[in-house]
Amino acid sequence: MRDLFRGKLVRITAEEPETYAKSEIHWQRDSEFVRLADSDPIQLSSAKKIKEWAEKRFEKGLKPDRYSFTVRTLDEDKLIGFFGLRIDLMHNEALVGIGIGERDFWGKGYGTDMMKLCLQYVFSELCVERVSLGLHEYNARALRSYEKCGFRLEGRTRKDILREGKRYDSLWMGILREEWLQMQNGDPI
Amino acid sequence: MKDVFTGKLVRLSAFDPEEMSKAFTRWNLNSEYGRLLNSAAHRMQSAKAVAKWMEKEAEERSPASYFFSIRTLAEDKLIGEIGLDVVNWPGRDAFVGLGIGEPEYWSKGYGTDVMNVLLRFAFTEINLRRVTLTVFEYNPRAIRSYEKAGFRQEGHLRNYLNREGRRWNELYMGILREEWMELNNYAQNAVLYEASPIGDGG
Amino acid sequence: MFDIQTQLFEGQDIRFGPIDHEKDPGIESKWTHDSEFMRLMEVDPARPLSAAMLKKQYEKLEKEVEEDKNLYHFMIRSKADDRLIGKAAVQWIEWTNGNGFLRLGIGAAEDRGKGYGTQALQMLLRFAFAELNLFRVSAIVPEYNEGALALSKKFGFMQEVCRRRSLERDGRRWDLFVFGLLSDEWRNQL
Amino acid sequence: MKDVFTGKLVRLSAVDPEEMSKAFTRWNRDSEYTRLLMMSAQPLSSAKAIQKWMEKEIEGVSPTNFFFTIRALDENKLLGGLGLNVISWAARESFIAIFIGEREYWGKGCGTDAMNIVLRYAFTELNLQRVSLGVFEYNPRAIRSYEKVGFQHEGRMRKYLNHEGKRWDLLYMGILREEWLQVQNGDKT
Repeated sequence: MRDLFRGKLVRITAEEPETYAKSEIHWQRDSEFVRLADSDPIQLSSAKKIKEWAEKRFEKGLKPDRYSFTVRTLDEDKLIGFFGLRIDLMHNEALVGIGIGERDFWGKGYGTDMMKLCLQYVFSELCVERVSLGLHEYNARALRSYEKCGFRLEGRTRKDILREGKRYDSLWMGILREEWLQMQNGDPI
Repeated sequence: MKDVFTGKLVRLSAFDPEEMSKAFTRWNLNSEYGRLLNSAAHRMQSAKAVAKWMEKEAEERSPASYFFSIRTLAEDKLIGEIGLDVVNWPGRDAFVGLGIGEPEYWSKGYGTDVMNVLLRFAFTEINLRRVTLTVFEYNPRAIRSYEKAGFRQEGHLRNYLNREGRRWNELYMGILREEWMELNNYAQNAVLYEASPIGDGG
Repeated sequence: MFDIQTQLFEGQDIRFGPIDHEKDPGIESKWTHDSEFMRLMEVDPARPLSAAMLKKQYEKLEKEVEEDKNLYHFMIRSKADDRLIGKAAVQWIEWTNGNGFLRLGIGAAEDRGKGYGTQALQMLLRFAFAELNLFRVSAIVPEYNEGALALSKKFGFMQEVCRRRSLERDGRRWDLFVFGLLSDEWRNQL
Repeated sequence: MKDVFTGKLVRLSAVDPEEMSKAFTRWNRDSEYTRLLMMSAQPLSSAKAIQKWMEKEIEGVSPTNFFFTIRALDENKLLGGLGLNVISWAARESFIAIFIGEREYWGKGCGTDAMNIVLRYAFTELNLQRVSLGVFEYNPRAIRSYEKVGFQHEGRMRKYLNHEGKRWDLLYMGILREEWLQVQNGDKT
């Protein structure tokens, strides 16, 4: 049986609230990262608040339609990012959000490896029929990475983000199960 | 498009703990009903306690279970309850539990009709791939009704129950979506909605 | 035949013990980061768990044990150094019918294939039949779990139910079996 | 006046939930011990859960429940415990349960000594009229110890317990205040 939680450069983990809070504080301070990952206005939360938020997240136990993971590098076991899934159980579709908080790991293939690991998990373990995601127009690096993983541009909401006095489009991408299967070029998923 | 919740004799309606707890307590006075439905011995609970239990269940329920009350089309009479509990989302398999509380509606096709409505909801609305149920060896009427609705026997737990000083098997039955579609010659490509042309501004 | 003096919770290399709320969460958290363990142990989707999440799960579990009275849960520990090896349980017990469902899991990959599973199942069956006086026990085993299939056959379990194509993993649909063992079938094997 | 709580080999002392719950987890793993003590199979609860139960049940000063630990006189070692439950102050009737968890102290007279202490406490301090107890048919050592202290056989519930595929009787024994006084004054050798 393949190891679902290990890619080529990174592995999926579940972190203790304190560990996660320490990293999240550090990532939040990087406003460029937050503006790439999120459309909400940037704000800085205290470690205490983040830790409480992390603890409370599992208060009601694990839901079948919500998944959130952290990611560590395989070589130095460094906590570099996260990804979250929201599953539409009726229509068997997953909305994914992924981010690398550690900026010196940008542009080195870690994001693509993370997304491939996420797609393998979603298609072979959660068995959904399609995966969707959204990104800002100005996040060119993410766009290239997602295309490498097989996502196709499916639409754009014109000028819905206002930042630095300029309006940007939001792009919407998706990948279907069959498309992902073909990309596995024959090796069993 | 026909209403998903309506069958030939009955319809699925909202499960209201207030109303259902009173019905439950009344139906369970008939111990035959309780023994057909539950493997555990029946505790005589007040409607108030049952309502509290139902509300707690509804609150804790993950987005994976669906409970309905069953009402006749003729006089809109409450005659039973049916529940669908998805046990495995990746495999899209769920357990169904059906109870017709009013005995005068037994063996008149109401059970089979409501099961058909439930299966249509399961396979075409929440897109499950399989539905499973358990039924006791001493309930041949239900076994026949489930077989009519398309369920196939998939084995039994030997001597699972102990009632009236005798051991009884508990049967497992299951139906796959493709089997249900074939049985009801449900054209897979039937157009549910006329796709309205979306102005693409081009 | 066994007697009162023979220990229920002491095996040859392993022993059954209670939860250690301080040490066990950290160890089980490591297990859950191995997807193979999670896929063998659970029908639900595999996901890694942090020690904090497991601590909450243990508290909920012990509350259930106390309140529902239909669950007996054991931590499997090595007799040599008391380290945590796995978990075993008899759950969903119906006292009026005398039946219950077994669960058994060996955590770390290097602990599997050493006979711990066999010893644990031996102890669990004796506890279920000789102490809880159950009439029969059942075990739910996915088609792809060869280890559990072999163990069930070794102890004389009979495959009673096959839920066709009930699971899906790695793009394939798998059957889900339910195995059963009656108390006299167990006794005759001794 | 000699200390009421001290005997020849052991003494009774207060229950410290933290210490006692750790001892319980150790003793409960000895299934011969639990089968001699308890009617039905007990779950292996954690020290934390037992401590919580003890703090709720034992620490509060209840008018009807008297819990003690049994400690060896020589090195003060925690050997076991006992609980005297006053069923009815009006009838001055009570129920005693006694247990020695440390196996190497079985058959050395510690149980008998502890029983003597608690009977003296029951009859001279609490001025009770009767003390009753239940013991299992397959526990001859305890039966002899209770007989030595003056308990009379008062009946048995046939086939009450079910262990190892066999049914066993539950025996009832009881001692009256005057009977205990006689034993103490050496009338009955």
